[in-house]
Amino acid sequence: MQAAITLQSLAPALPEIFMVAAICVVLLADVFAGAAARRITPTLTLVVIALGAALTILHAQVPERVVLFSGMYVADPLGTLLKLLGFLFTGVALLYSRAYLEARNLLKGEYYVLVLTALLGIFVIVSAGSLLTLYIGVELLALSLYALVAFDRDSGIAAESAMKYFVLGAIASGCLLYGMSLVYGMSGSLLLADLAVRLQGEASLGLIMGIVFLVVGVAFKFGAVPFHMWVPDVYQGAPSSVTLFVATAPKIASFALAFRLLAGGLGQVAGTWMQMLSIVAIASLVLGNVVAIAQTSLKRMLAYSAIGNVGFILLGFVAGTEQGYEAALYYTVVYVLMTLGSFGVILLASRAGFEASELDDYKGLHARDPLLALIMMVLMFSTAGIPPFVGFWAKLQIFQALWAVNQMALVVCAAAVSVIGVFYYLRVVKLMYFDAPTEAPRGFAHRGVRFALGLNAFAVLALGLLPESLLSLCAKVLS
Amino acid sequence: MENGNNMLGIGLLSWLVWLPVAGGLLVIALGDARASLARWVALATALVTFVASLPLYGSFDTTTAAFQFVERAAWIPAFSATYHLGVDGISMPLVLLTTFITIPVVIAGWKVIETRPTQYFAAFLIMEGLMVGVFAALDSLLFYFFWEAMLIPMFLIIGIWGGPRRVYATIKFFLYTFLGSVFMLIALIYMYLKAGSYEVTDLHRLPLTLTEQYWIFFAFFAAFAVKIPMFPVHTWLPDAHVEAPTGGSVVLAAIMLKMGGYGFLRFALPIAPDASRELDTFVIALSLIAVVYIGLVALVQSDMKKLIAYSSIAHMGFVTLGVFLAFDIQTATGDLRGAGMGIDGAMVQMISHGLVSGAMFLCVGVMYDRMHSREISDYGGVINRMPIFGAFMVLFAMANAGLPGTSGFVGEFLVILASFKANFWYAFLAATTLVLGAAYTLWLVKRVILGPVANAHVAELTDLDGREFLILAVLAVGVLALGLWPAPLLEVMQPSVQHLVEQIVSSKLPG
Amino acid sequence: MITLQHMLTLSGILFALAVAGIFINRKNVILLLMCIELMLLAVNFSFVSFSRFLGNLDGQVFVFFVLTVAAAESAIGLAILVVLFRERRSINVEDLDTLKG
Amino acid sequence: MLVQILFYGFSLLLIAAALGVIVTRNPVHSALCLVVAFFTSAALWLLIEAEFLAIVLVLVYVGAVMVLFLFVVMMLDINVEEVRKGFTRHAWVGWVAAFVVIAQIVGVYWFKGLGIDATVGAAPLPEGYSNTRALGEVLYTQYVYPFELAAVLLLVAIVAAIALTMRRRPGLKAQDVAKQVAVRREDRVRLVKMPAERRDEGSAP
Amino acid sequence: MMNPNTLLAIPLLPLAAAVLAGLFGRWIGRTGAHVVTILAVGAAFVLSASVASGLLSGETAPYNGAVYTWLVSDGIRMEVGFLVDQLSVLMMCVVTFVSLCVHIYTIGYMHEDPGYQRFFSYISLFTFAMLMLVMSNNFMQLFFGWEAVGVVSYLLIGFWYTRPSAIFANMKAFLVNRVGDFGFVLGIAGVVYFTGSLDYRDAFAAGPEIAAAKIALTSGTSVSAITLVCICLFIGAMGKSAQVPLHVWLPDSMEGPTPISALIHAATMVTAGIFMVARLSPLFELSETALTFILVIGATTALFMGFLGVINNDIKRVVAYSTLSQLGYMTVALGVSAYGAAIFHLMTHAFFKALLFLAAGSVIIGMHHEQDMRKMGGLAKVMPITAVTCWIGALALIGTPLFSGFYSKDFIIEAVAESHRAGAGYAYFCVLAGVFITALYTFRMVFMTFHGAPRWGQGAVAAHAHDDSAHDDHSHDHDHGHGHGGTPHESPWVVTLPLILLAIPSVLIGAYTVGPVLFGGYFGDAIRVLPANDVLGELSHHFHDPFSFALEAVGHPPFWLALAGVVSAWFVFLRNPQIADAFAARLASLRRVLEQKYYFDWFNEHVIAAGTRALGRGFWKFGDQTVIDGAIVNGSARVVGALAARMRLLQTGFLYSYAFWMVIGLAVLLGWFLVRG
Repeated sequence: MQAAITLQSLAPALPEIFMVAAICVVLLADVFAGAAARRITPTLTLVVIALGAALTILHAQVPERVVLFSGMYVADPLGTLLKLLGFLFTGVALLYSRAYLEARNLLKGEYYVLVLTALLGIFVIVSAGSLLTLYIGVELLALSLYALVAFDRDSGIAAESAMKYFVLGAIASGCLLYGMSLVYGMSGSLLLADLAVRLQGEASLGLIMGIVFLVVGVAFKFGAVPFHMWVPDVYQGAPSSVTLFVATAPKIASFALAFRLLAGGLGQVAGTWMQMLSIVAIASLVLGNVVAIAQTSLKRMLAYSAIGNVGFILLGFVAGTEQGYEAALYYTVVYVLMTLGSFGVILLASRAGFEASELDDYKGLHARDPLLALIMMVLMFSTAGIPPFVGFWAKLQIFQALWAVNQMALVVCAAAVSVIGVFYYLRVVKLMYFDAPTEAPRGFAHRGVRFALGLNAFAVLALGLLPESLLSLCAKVLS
Repeated sequence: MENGNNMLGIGLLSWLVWLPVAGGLLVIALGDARASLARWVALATALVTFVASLPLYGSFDTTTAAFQFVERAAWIPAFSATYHLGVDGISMPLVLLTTFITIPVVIAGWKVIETRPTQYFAAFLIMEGLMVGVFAALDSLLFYFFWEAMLIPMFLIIGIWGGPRRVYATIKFFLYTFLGSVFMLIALIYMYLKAGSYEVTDLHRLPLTLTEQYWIFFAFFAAFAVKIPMFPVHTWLPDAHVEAPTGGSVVLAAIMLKMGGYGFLRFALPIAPDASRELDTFVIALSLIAVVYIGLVALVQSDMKKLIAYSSIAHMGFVTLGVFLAFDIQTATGDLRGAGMGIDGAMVQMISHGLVSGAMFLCVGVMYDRMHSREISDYGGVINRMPIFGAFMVLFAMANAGLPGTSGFVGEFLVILASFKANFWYAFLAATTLVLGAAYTLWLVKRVILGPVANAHVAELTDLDGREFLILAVLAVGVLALGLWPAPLLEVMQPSVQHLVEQIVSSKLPG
Repeated sequence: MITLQHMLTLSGILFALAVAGIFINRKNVILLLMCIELMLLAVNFSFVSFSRFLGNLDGQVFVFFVLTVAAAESAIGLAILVVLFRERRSINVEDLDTLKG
Repeated sequence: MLVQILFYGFSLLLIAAALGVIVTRNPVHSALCLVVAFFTSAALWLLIEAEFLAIVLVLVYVGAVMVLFLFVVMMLDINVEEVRKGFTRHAWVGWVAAFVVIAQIVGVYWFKGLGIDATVGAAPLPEGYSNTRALGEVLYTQYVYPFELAAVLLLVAIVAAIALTMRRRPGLKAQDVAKQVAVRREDRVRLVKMPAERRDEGSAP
Repeated sequence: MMNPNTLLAIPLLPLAAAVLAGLFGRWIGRTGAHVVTILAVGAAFVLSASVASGLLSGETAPYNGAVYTWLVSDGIRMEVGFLVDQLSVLMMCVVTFVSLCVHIYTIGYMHEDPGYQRFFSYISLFTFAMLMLVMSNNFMQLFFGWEAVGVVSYLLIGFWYTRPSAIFANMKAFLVNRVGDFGFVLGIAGVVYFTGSLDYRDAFAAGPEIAAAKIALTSGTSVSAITLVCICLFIGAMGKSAQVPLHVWLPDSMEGPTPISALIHAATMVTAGIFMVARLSPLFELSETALTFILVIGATTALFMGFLGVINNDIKRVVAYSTLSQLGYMTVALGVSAYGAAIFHLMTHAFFKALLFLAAGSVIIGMHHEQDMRKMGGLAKVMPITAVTCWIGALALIGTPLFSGFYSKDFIIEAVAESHRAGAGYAYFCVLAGVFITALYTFRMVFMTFHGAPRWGQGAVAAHAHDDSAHDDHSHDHDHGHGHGGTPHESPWVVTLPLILLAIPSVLIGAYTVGPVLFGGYFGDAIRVLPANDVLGELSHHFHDPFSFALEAVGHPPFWLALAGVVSAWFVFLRNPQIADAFAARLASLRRVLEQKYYFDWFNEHVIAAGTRALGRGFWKFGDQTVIDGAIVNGSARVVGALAARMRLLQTGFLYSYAFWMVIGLAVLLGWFLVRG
C-alpha cells in the first residue's frame, strides 16, 4: 500500500487528475479571457470533456479492479463506464444548456467550473474506496450543485430552492456521516474493502443503526421518499439548465454511492438494507407516480417522475443480486438518457424571457415545433416504459431481477404503480398532440443542438429496438 | 421448417413487419406538404404488403401444426430472447387479415383526413407492421414488445383524429390495455425465470403447478380479456370506438380485438391448461354475459358506433366461449370431439368479425363523412338517397346478425354447435345472439337506412363515390366468400387447432 | 471513567437536538445553518470517540476532513443565504414557501 | 474522578449550549451559544486525548466559521423583532420526534448493546505519543488523495461564494485604486488654445 | 342416378337470374329483368318436373350427394348437397311452379313500380333459397335456406322501405323468425351433439341412439334428448310456419306486395316448417311428447287464427289469417304423424292459397290499390275471371268435395280422429270447428268482395286518406297513371293468366294425386312413420278412389260444417249485414279481444320489446356507466386523482416540514429495524 507512487501507477486515476487540471485551466482561461470568455469557456469546457473522455478510454481503462492511494481509490471497469457516461451526460447537458444560459445572462465561467467540479465529485464517488472518499465526493458534488441551483441570482425561487436543497442536503450529509461513524465504529476501518470483510453474519444493533443512517443518506441523494422533499422544489426552482444537470449526471453518482457503499462495503449484511430500501422504494414509487398526476408544472412533474423512477432503481438494489445491480445500473443509465432528452426539450422550448416550464406551455407543441414534440413524445413513452423504447427494457430488467429473488409483491406493486405513472406521461403527449396550440412563441432554433437532441431521442429508440449492446455492457462491467 | 421465403436475406414475415413500418416512416418523411404523394406511397405500401403476405397462404403447408416461415435470430442474448417469427394455422389467417384490412383503412382516410394526413397514414402503416409482429412473434418477449408498442400509434390515432371526447377515450383505452398487459409481462417474466427462455414453445412445455397456473392464467386473462374485450372490462371499447376516426375504429375492431383471442389461444390455454380447465366456467360465464348483457346494451344505443362497438363485444364473447369449451366438452362427453370445433368457430368468428365490423365501421364512416353525426336519430331513409350504400349496409348488417351465407354465420354456428356439447344452457344462452344480434342490427338498419327521408340533411346525401364503393365491395366479397366457402380457412387451421386441443387437454402439472 | 458509551450518548443527544432544531424552529434560516454545524459536531464526536476508543486514527482523520468540508459548506450556505436575502429581503423560514405541492 | 466530574460538567454545558442554540430567539445569541458548544466540545475532546482536533475545532470553528456566521448575521441586518416569533403550534410534535430519536439512539447505546463493548475506557496512549504527529504522518501519505480533493472542495466553496455573492453593479460609486494610481496629468487637464473673441454686447435681446 | 348438374342448375338458375337482375338491373332494363328471371324460374320448373317424372316413373333413384364441402371442422364435414327424393321433388315442383306464376303475375302487378328489377331479383333469389332449403340433404344447408328465405322475406316485406309500417313489419317478421331459429339452431346443435354429423342420413340412422339419451338441464333434472331436440327444431318451424305464439309476424307481413304474400307468405316459405318436420319425421317419430306438443300448437293455431279472419276487413289479412289457420291444420297433421297428409295439404294449399292471394291482388289492382273489403262488393260483374278463380280457390279452401282442398283437409281430420295421441281430442275439436270457421270467413270475404251491392265509388278517396295502413301503396311516388276511386276493372292477362294456371291444380290436383300421394306409398323412404303411429295406414283401408271418397264425405260432419259456414256467411254478410253488426255490438268484449288479436302484439310490444329495451337501458346506464365506468374505472381514476391532490399537500413548501418528514422517515426506519433487530 505504501509503494512509491509513479506516474505510470496513477494512470487509472487519470480521469480525476485530468479533471482537477481541467478545472483549473477553465477557471483561469475564463478569468483571463475577459469578455471573450462567453464564447471561449463553453467551448473549452466541451473540449475538455471530450478530451477527458478520450483520455479515459485510451489510458485509464483497467481490465479489472485496481486499488490506489492506500485503498482510497478504486478503479474498475464499472468505474470507467460510469465516468465515461459522466463525461457524456455532462457534455450533452452543457451542449443543450448553452443557448438557454446565454439568453438568461447566466453564461459565466463559474457555471462551467462548478459543473466540472460536480463531475469531479461524481468521479470521486464512482471510484471511492473508502468512506472518506465517498464522503468527500458526495460533498464535492453536493456543494457544486447547491451553488449551481442558486446560480441565477436574480431568481427568488432559485435561491429558495437552493436554500432548501442546502439545508436538507446538509441534514442528509449529517445522517450519512453519522452512519459512517457507526459503521466505522463497528468495523474499525474506513476502507470499503475492509468493511466487506469485517462486517459479516448477523448485523449488530449498532451496525443496523449505522445502516439506517447510511440508507437515509443514500436515499436522500437519490431523492427517494420520504427524503425526496428537495427534489420537486429544486427541479422547479433551479434554472432549467441546472435542473437538467441535477437530474442527470448526479444520478450516476447516486448509483455509484449506493453500489459502492451498500453493495460493496455492506454487501455481506445486505439483508438489512435491502428491507429498508424496499420500504423506501415502494414509498417512492407510489408517491412519485401519484403526486406527479396533480402537477401543473412540467419540471415539477418530471421531478416526481424522477422520484418514481428512483423507486425502480432502488428496487434493483433491493433484489441484491448481481442481476439486480445490473438492472439498477441499466435503469440509471437509461433513465438519465431519457431525462437528458426531456429536459433538453424544455430548454429548447424556452427562450429569452420565457420559461417553458408549465405543462400548459406545451399545448399544441406539435403544431409549433413538430420535431421537438416528436422527441418529447418518444421520451415520454420511453419513460413510461412502453416498447419499442429503451425505458421498457429498464423496467423489464428490474422486474426480472426482483422476480428472480421471489419478490412478487414488489413486482406487482411496481407494475401497478407504473400504470398510474403512465397517465401523466400520456398527458404530456396529449397536450402536445391533441390540444390546439396556444399563442406561445417558438423556442430556440439551433440546428446543431436540435440535431443532438434528435440523436438523443433516436438513441432511446435504437436502444429500445436493439437493447443488447447496453445490456451486455452493463453486465460486463459488473461481473 | 424453413419455407425459404427469403428476399435479400430477410424472411417473409420480417418483410411484413418492417415493410409497413418503413413505409410509414417514408410517409412521415414526405410531410404534409406532399400529402398526395404520401397517400399514394401509403397505399402502395399497404398493397405491396398485402400482396407480399399472400404467399403465406399460398405456400402454407396444411399438413402440419408446426410453425412455418420461421425466422430466428439472436436479439437479446442477455435475456435469451430471440427475434423469432413464424406462423401456424392460427396466426396466419390473422396476419392476412391484418395486411388486408389496412388497405381499406388507408383508402378510407384518403380524402377525409385533412389535418396531418401523412402522420395519419404513417400511424396506420406502422401499426400494421406491429400488429403483424404480434401475430407472428414466437418469442413471448418479442410478442409483448409488439403488443405494447402498438398502443402508441392507436393512442395517437384516437387522440389526434378522434371526436370530441377523444382525449378521455384514448387515455382510457391506453391505460386499460396497459394495466392488463403489465400483469401479462409479470407472468412472462416468471416463466422466463423458470424456463430460462422466452420462447413460446418452451413456455408451452414448461411444467407448472396448479397454483402457478392460476396466477399465470389470471395475468394473461387480465391482458387478453381487456383486449378482446370481455365483460366487465369492456367499457373502454365503446368510448374508443366512438371517438376514433373511421380507420381507427376499423383497425380496433377488425384486428386489435383479435389479439386478445389470439392471446388466449397462443398463451393462456397452452401455457396454463390446468388452470384453464379449472376456470373455464368462469370465462364461459363471462362470455355468455357478454353475449346476453352486451347484446341488450347494444340494443338501446343511440350512437351508431357505440352500437357496433357493443355488438363487437358480444361477438367477441363467442370467441372466448368457443375457445374455452374444450374442457367442458371433455367432461360432458368424455371425448374431445367438438373441442376443436369451438376453437375453429372462435377463429372463424375472429376473422369474420374482422371483416364485418370493419365494414360496419366503414359504413358509419361513410355516413359520418357526409353528415358529421353518428346519432341514429339524425338519420332515417338514407337508402332513398344512397341506394348502393344502403345495399351494402344491409348486407353487412345481415352479416353482423349472423346470416348464413355471410361470414358472420360460420363462427357463431360452430360455436353454438360446440357449446351444446358442453352444456345445453351454454348453447341456449349463446343462441340468444340470433335474436339479440338481429334485433339491434336490424333496428339500426330500420332507423338509419330504411324509412322515408328523415330530414333535409339526409335529403342532401350523395351516394358512394368510387373509392368508397371499392372498399365496401372488397369487404363485401370477403364477407360473402368466407360465408359461402369457409373450408379453405378451416383447412389451414386444422392441424394447428388439433395440436392446440391436444396441448390444452394434457396436464402440465409436474410429477 | 469516561467510556465510549458516554461519549456516544452525548453525540447522539447532540445529533438529535440538532435535527430537532431544524424542524422545530421556524424563525430564520441562519439558525438552520447553525443547527447543521451542531449536527456535524455531533458526528465528529462520534468519530473522535470511536477513533480514540478503538485506538485507530482513521476516525480522527475523518474528523479533520469533516471540519474542512463543514467550513466550505457553511461558506456556500451563507452565500446562498445572502442571495436569498437579497431577493426576498427575508430569511424567515416561513417565507420560503413559494415552491410547494 | 476529576475526569468524570469534568466530563459531566462539560457535557451538561454542551447540551445546554446546544439547547440554547435552538431555543434562543436572537440569532446572535444562538451563534454565541454555538461558540460555547464548540469550546466545551474541544474541552471534552481534550479529555479523551484528541488534542489536535480539539485545537483545530476551536481554530476553525470558533475562529473562522462562527465569525463568518456573526458577520453575515450582522451584514444582513435582520429585523430581530420579526424573527422573534418563536415556535408555532406544532412545535411539540417536533419535540416528541426529537425525543423519540434520542430515545432510540440512547436506547441502543445503553440497553440493547451496540455490538462492540462500549463500556470500557480508552486504552492509555503510549509514552511520547503525539496526536498531532500521528495525524500528520497519515494525512500526507495514506490520505493524500482525500487531502487533494479537500483542496478542490475549498476551491469550489470559493468559486461558489464569489459567483453567488459578488456583483458588479453599474451604478455603484466605488473607487478603482488602480485607475487612480495610473492616472496621468494629461488625462486630468487639457489646455485648449482659443482665439480671443469680442463680446457682443448688443446682440443680446 | 340423377345428373347432379341438373340438380345444381335448378337452384342456381334463379340465383344467377337474381344476381343479374339485382346487380345489373339498370343495364338489362325492366323487360330484361323479367325475361331473365322468368326464363330461369321456368327452366327450374321444367327441370324439377323432369326430375320428378324421372323419379316417379322409377327411372332414377333418389339422389343424395354432396356438391361441395362447406367446411370441415373437428372431423365433422359440413357440406352443401342435395337430397332429392319424393318429398323434396314434390316441394321443388310446387315451389318452382308457384314461383313461376308469381313471376308472371308480377309483371302486371308491379309494372308501375320503380323497384321493378329489384323485385324480380328478390323473388328469384327467394326461389333459389327455397330450393336450397327443400333440396338440402343436411341440417346446415337446411338452416342456410331457412335463414335465406327469411332474409328475402325481410327484404320483400320491406320492399316499400319508405313506409314505416312496412319496415316495422319486416323487422318484426325477421325477429320473430329469429326467435324460432333460436330454437332451430339449438335443435341442430343437439343433433350434431348426438350424431356427430349434420347429414340427414346419419342423423336418422342415429335416431334410436338419441331417443335413448338424456340431456341434463340442471344437475338434478334431465330430459329425453329426442324430445328436447325435436321441440327445439319445432320451435324453428313455429317461427317459420307462424304457429302460435310466433305467428304474429305473418299478418303484418301483408305490408309487402301481394305477389310476395302469395309466394312466400302463403305457398312456400311458411310451409318450410311443415316440410322440415316431415323431412325430419324419422326423428320426430321417436318423441311422443314432441308430437303432442306439435299437435296442440297446431290445433290452437288452426282454430284461433281462423276466428281472426272473421272480423278482419282487409282482404289480404283475411287470406293471411286463413293461411295461419291452414298452417295449423298441417301442423296438426304432423302432430298425429300424418306427415303425408300434411305435405299433401301443403301442396294443395300452395295452389289454392296462392290463387286466393293473387286473386286478392287482382282485386286490389282492380280497385286501384284498395284493400278494405267494406269498400268493395259486386265486383264479380266487372272482374269475372278474378271472381271465378277466386270462387275456385275459396271452394278449395273450405274443402268442398272433389276440390283439392277437400282431400287434403279431410284426411287431416280423419287422421286426427284416428289418432290416439294425447291431445288428439282437443285437436279434433279444433279442426272440426275450424272447418266451420274457415268456410265462414272465406265466404264472408268472397261475398263482401264480389257480391252484393257495390260499395266502391263513394267516399273511397276519403277512406283512403284515413286508412293508409291497409292500403297497398306503390312506394313513395304517388304518381300513378290513374287516380284513386276510379271504376274497378279486370286485370290484364299477365295477372289473370297465373290465376287460371293456379286454378287448374286447385281444382284437380287433389283428386288426381290423393291416391298415390297419401296411400300409394309415394313418399317411400322419404317419410318414416312408426307402425304404431301410422294413422294414414289405418285410413288407407277406408280409401278406395277419390270420387267415392267424395261421395262418402257428404255423410261426414266436415262437409256439413263447411256448408253451414258458407250459409251463415251468406246469411250474415250478404243477406242481412245488420246481423253481423248486432253480433258485434252484443259481443263487444269478445270482439275487442279478436280485434286486438288476442293481445299478442300488445304483449310483444309492451312487455317483451319494451322490457328488453328497459333491461338493456338498465344494464347500460347502471351496469356499464354507473358501476363499471363510474365507480370502478373513473372511480379509481378519481381516487388516484384525489390521492394525488392530498399527497401533494404533504409537500407544504416549508423547510421545517421537509426536515420533519426526513426525521420521521429516519425514526420509523430506526424504530422498525431496531425493534426487529
